Amino acid sequence: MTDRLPVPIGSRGEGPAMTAAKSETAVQDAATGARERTGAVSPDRRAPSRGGTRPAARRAVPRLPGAGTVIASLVLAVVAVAAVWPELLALRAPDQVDPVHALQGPDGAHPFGTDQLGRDVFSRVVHGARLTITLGLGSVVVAVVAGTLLGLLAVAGGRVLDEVVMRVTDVLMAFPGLLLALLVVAVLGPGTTNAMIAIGAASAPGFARLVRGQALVVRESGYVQAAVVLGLPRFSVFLRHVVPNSLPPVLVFATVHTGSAIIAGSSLSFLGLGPQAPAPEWGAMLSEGRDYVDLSWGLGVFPGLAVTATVVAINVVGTRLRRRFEGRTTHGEH
Amino acid sequence: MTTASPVRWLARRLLLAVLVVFGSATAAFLAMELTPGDPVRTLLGTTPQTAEATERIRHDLGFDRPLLVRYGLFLGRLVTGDLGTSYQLQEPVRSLVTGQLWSTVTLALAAFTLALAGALVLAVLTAGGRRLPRRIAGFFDLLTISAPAFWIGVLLLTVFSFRLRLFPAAGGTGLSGLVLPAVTLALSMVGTLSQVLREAMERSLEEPFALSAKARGTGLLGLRLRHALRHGLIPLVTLSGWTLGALLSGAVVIETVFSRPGLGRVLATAITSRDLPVVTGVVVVSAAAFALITVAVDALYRIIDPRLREVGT
Amino acid sequence: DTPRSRGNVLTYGIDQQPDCLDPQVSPLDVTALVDRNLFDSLVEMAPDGHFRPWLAERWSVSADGRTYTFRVRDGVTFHDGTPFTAHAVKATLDHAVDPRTKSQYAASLISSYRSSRVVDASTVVVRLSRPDSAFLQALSTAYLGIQSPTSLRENTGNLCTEPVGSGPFRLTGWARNRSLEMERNPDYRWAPPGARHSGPAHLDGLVVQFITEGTARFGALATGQVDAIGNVPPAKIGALKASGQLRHLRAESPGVPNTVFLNTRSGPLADERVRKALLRSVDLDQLVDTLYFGRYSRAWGALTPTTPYYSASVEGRAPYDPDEAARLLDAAGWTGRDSRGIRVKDGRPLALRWPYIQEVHGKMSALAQGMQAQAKQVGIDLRWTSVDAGAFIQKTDSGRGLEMFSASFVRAEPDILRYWFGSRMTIANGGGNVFHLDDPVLDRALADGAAASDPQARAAAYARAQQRLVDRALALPTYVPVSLVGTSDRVHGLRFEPNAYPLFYDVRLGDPR
Amino acid sequence: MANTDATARRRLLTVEDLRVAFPTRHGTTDAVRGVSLTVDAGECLAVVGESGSGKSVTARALLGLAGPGARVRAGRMSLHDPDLDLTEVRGRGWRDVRGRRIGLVLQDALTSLDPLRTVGAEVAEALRNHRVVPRSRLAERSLSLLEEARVPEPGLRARQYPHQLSGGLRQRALIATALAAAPPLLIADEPTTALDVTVQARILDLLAARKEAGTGVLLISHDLSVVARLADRIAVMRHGEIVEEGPAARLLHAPSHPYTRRLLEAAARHTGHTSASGGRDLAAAADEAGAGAAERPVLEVSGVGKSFTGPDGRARPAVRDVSFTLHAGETLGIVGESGSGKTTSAQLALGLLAPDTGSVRLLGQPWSQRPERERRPLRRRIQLVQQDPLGSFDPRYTVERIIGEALPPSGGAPGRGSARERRARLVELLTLVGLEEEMLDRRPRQMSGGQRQRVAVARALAPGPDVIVCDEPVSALDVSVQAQILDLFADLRRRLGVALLFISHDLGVVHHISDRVLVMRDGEVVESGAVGDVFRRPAHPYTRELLAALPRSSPPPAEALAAAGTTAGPTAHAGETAAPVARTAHAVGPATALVAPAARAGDGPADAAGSTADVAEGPASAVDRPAATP
Ligand SMILES: Nc1ncnc2c1ncn2[C@@H]1O[C@H](COP(=O)(O)OP(=O)(O)OP(=O)(O)O)[C@@H](O)[C@H]1O
Ligand SMILES: Nc1ncnc2c1ncn2[C@@H]1O[C@H](COP(=O)(O)OP(=O)(O)OP(=O)(O)O)[C@@H](O)[C@H]1O
Ligand SMILES: [Mg+2]
Ligand SMILES: [Mg+2]
Repeated sequence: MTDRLPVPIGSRGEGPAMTAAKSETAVQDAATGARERTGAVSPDRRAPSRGGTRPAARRAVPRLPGAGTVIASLVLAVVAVAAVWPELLALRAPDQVDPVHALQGPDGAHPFGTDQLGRDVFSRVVHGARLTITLGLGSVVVAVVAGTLLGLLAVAGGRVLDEVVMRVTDVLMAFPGLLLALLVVAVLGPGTTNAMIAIGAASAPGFARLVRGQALVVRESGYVQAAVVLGLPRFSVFLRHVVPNSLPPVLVFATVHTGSAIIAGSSLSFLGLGPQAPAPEWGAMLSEGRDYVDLSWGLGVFPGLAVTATVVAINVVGTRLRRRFEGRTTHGEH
Repeated sequence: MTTASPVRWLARRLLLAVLVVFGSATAAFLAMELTPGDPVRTLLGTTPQTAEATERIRHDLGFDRPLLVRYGLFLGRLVTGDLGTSYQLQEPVRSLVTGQLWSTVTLALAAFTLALAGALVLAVLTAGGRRLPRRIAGFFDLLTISAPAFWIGVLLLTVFSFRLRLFPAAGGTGLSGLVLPAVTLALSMVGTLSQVLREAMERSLEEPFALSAKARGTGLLGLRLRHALRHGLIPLVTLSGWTLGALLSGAVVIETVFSRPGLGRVLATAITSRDLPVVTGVVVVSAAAFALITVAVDALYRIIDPRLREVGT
Repeated sequence: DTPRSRGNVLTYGIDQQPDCLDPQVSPLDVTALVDRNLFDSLVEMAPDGHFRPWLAERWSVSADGRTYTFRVRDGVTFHDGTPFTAHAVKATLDHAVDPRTKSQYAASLISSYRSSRVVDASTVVVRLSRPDSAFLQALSTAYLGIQSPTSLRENTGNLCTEPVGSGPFRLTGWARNRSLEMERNPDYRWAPPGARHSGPAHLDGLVVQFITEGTARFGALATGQVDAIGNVPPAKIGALKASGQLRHLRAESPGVPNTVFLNTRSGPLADERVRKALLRSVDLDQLVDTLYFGRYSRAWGALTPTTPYYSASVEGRAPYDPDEAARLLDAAGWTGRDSRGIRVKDGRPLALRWPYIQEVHGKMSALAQGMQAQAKQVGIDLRWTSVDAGAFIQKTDSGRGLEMFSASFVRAEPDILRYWFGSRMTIANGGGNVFHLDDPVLDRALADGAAASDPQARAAAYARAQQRLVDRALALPTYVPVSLVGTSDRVHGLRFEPNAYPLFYDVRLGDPR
Repeated sequence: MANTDATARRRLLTVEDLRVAFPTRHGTTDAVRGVSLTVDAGECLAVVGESGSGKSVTARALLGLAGPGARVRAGRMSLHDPDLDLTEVRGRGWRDVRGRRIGLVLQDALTSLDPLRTVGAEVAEALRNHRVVPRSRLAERSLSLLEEARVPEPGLRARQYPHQLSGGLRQRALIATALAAAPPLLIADEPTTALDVTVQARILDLLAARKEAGTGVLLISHDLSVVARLADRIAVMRHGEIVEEGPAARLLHAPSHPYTRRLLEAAARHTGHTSASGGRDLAAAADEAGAGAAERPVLEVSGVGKSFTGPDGRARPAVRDVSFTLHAGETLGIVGESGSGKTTSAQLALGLLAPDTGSVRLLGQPWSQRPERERRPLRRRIQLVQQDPLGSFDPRYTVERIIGEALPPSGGAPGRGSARERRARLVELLTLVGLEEEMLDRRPRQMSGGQRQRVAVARALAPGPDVIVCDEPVSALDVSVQAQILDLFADLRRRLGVALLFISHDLGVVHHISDRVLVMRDGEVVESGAVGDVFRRPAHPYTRELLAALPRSSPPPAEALAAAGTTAGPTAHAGETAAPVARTAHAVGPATALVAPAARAGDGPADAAGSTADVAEGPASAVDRPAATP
């Protein structure tokens, strides 16, 4: 979280070997093993095993969604409703102060209690969904777009550009993410959009490496070779085959990454650099409420629970998506 | 071929590390340049100053020179290992950083060791095993991954320090002061580590060689310890490298919540007060730590995976 | 770290930490708090506002108020063994105004200082460029604590980290972000008259521990990790009182209360009616009472009640009155409303930009949000927005891009008003008049107050100034900052100096009583 | 050879009515449905059958390793002497069976040793698990086990990691681990599949030696010709059942079940039993089609060399001074073991790699020396069919787009008007490769392996090339599908007169399809010539070695064949009744199948059983070389 935010965990492209265009399978595995497993299969895997009896293929058979996935989907649905139409759930306006009733514990009128200004914590948590999710998703979008452009540039631009881009990402990755985000906020100023950019920028290098690794694998693939043999121009091969086939795993990883992005956003808010008051971002609520936790416990518990539940749900659903996807790409026979 | 390359390999990696360090310092320098507002006024703080005084300081700090000249001087100093003197604290950055390093390193190592131990135990006990323990461990992983560290910190502090008074509430210097922050940080990492480890172990347990080992009568625990664990170590080492690298440049939020000294907070303060030498100093140190960890990680790969010993770079 | 094991050493938890301990450099409160123990001043300010000898045995002021002659005390030695003489006074004052010192505060305290001349070892003559009735007060602050001339001469690079004074304690260690340690100066025999005892301090040592988080700081006190804390979070006062072993001490800070300074030059607030409406749209009584748990009081004027020459006549002048606020706004032409209920005039919403720096002003965020919510009721949009320090300073330096900003200023001297509101004290001139306020009536009153030496004349002049500020709604004072110190019941004899910083010289650790 | 005295032998294993089912999303898959078998000491029972027929599952079920979620039931499943009812074994109990009572050599030989542990450690693990020897003697015993498994330099090998060993060595080490605790019964699942022909032979020898030593061997393979060498009895599996079982000699000579016969056909084709007759046949056909054009060179490769920079910075030649000429309508085969530079040569020919030395000319024009932009217009004249059909398609594309991309931009009207023409052309191409129009909407994953490769061929044909380079186009396919695709190539060649550069490590396949052949080793061409000549009179020792290593079932005299066909009764255990003798009798046997590859049994002229006698005599041994590490 705090300091975990930077890395879209496990997305450091073809792994620690900072260079290595053609990475060894094991290195690839090291990278992919770190949570992403996006299906970057080493291209030169000979196929000694005929038929589909390799044990790995078994994982491909998608299971029915378990109870966990169902609950997670429900949580996400509630969060989505809160984000889209908070008035439906909230009891009052998120910024309605009522100093007389400040710091009350949870009761009928205030299910989660009130904060130091007498605002209804429940309503603020509900209204906070939009901001928190926007921040999380927005930063992922920033990261994916920037990372993808950078990664594709590296692959498309020839050796020199590739080397340059990779060194730049090395440098960016040597900056711990939260500190990179701090720097970006220092340059751009605090605020929701800038926080989004900051967190996005912090995870963009990871995505760039992921995209690059993926695109390199695709570029070595049989179908790209087939297209070259057909005499298609380089650029159109790149656009038609390399780009579209490099992206899906990245998008899948992005869903899983959304969770960490949300936590990162909340961490930034916690440091006062996220959305502006009185916006009820969950991290900011915890940050502002932390002095009053012993007076109104709801203030310290519910926003945290909201972040945690949302991120758990995103992880569960994202992981499931990822598994399905993996099943499809890496073990295509089924 | 197996033995000739390591030296070259190491040399190349160290060169790259140096490059990365310089790159990071440059990035920090540029970021500080891009930050809005007059750097001299900002570092003088919100208390107003007369124009002459400001100009005088501007001259003293060299801010009246062109950007390129300043960058050149900055690089020059960096090459000689001089990190400069803090504008704000008027103290050599080197001593400032070394002063904070200990606290950062102890916290990072303590938290990391805890997390690693936790992840190893969790993964080794559950990987490829029965459904229920795996589910429970998996849920625990998810929970720790998903709960923001600052929240865990506030909760732990409230319960164990304020209520139960088991641990000092703030900045404790001794072992007891390390417990809560280390546990908080460890909790925020253990889930990811154990998830990655377990997944990798389970993947390797599905490999033919694991089946082979079973076919020669190896039990599940033996299978995990002798075979799967090693395979799990590769992604674990990767992840550990980044985590530790990130930790070594300071855990700003945790340091804040627990009022602990550390590089992270020094850097955060320096960024807001435009204290360029401190910013670049901390960035250089953490980038160097990061780069060295990366080298160490790669070296570890080679130890763990004999196949990589021959691959080079 | 049990309290017993610390022996006769007091540990004090504080949220801020000094950047530089050279008193002439740093403007921070915490520097004054720490340096008061390390440095002595020429004069001491008594609670009633008059000045008593300290390192200066006596002094005289010339008729034109521009020459001060100090006769300094014998037998004082600095921590480094250097004897204290008139040379030290000159060295310190020259050091304060030397541009190389990069003084962020002390130099501006004695902006009237021109030069010093050492007549003999015990006599120094100080020349001012203008009469300055605040000069002695300035000298009484820790920011003009006298430094060892040897140290000033030879230790130039390390003045921040190795300050050498003559105070009751001397610095033994400073671990940044963690703590700062001082030990008793055994030779100390020159306590000011206001002290309760003479000779060395009772405590063997003093540790200042930096604990930024309010809750953690209180927790540290409650668990016995520290003996006393500053800035007790108001929310914890209840818990503090409930605990049998803890005490709390309180002193209102002198100077300018926490005040929202208003852009009187451009934007909506250039209209006096809008300013008055703003003042009446916020229920500060209720907000301050709720948010600070009854520990702080709201401020009515531009000086706090404990400041010398505070005029109580301003109290109650601009009470919470949303109806009146609405009438004033209507009159000013802000009659339209947008979808959020914000008033509109000529298609522009009544939005007041109020930037702040998280690290500096973050603690008043709750109050700002309360004001924001209340102002919204009458249709004013307060845009309380966090910005980077660089951007904030850029705005305040130029006076553009903002309608309000808040600040408070601790100084037991009414002349501080000139710093903020004097027409000459613009930023470029090293003052705090961000919005180039130019009110001749106010200027006159402030000039009179500064020049007069007769207390009654001063009181009259400053009363006029304070009233003028309220009448024209030139600022929005919010609350009176309070120095809230919590201690364990082992701590005895803790007092506040005039600027409301706690003094440790007289403190004794003993059995609970 | 026959197991006449089977009853006298000690019985090791009895399995009756073994059933294994896997629950899946669509209900359960019955992988094994009522298999019965026995194995005696010193006997080899071979289980053969196509991929997915349940061979491996049967084997694994015997060790309780059928798979997670597998439901295993059996009428009887027991080990003898001492008796142990395997159906009663639970949990930890299996650990005493695995390795101790039954040794299992898993199918994926190349990946069945832990890549992160030394070979010695893997062998020692088996010893340690069953406390065969005291700790102090583990190392020593490991070495002797490796030695028994005929691993040369066991001391060195034990310290090496699997990736440092060649496939054959790995397989032998794996066998050593399986034999470590001296189990009386050894199950070897496809022990030779992933291996080069030269290595195959030695593994089979090793197993034969174990058999001689009294170990019962359950050998699993999809390849009848491999098992022929070792098996005493053969059981043929299909769809989870044993369709035919009997003594090896009888089964090979007189199979009674049609499925068995198909397997035999495929096997025969696969191993290229007969002389060059097939090739000559096709060549003749091509001559007829191509008439005079035959001598026009379309692809001229002269003296090309290519090196790759290794990780240590040293250049390693992959191809050295390779020259050949491909004439219009001709098929040139390239054979050679893995890593010999076949693919690199192909890529050089295709202009996908630039040669370091030498040059390539296409259709009489310079090819390799030109920049890619100038090459592009000519690219359509030389096409590629790759080894892995699935990987050669963009997974997002439908067949229509896949082949459509390869069609030349429609000439006359560039607008939409040509859409119908294009589609007609696509259908035409599909028809040419034997696919229906409905395939156009399929995506790669929705087709079988054979269909995919047909689409790949159609794509290669679409631009109307003069040359098609086929890089291992059938080695990813099932034996039976292989035959179809090879037939397709032969057919196309006859009809279109395209020149083929046909690369394979499989001598049989190359023999079958080529006019001329190039034998490569270590990046160099060691021998070349007309396919018949090279196969009959190999000049280079390496070629001889390759040929000698071909597994073979003893070719039955034609009379014997006929006799077997008529006399052999149905011996199949399960389900299927034996096919009527009359239908199978008249043209059975590998030889027949070879001659008319395209045809179902019965179509071809029953010519030419005349034979591989000379092939059989090669230098029978050569030492394994460790696989070159990249
Ligand atoms: N763990 C499993 N879960 C589900 N189905 C399985 C599992 N293992 C094998 N099968 C299925 O059982 C059938 C038989 O598989 P098996 O591995 O025994 O085939 P095989 O005869 O060994 O084939 P090959 O020659 O390809 O190795 C196949 O359809 C396969 O997909
Ligand atoms: N891109 C490359 N970079 C480095 N070395 C390569 C590259 N491609 C091939 N090689 C090496 O060149 C040699 C010849 O490889 P090539 O792929 O041509 O062999 P092959 O005969 O096709 O083998 P296989 O039957 O296994 O496909 C091998 O040693 C291989 O490791
Ligand atoms: Mg099998
Ligand atoms: Mg090849």
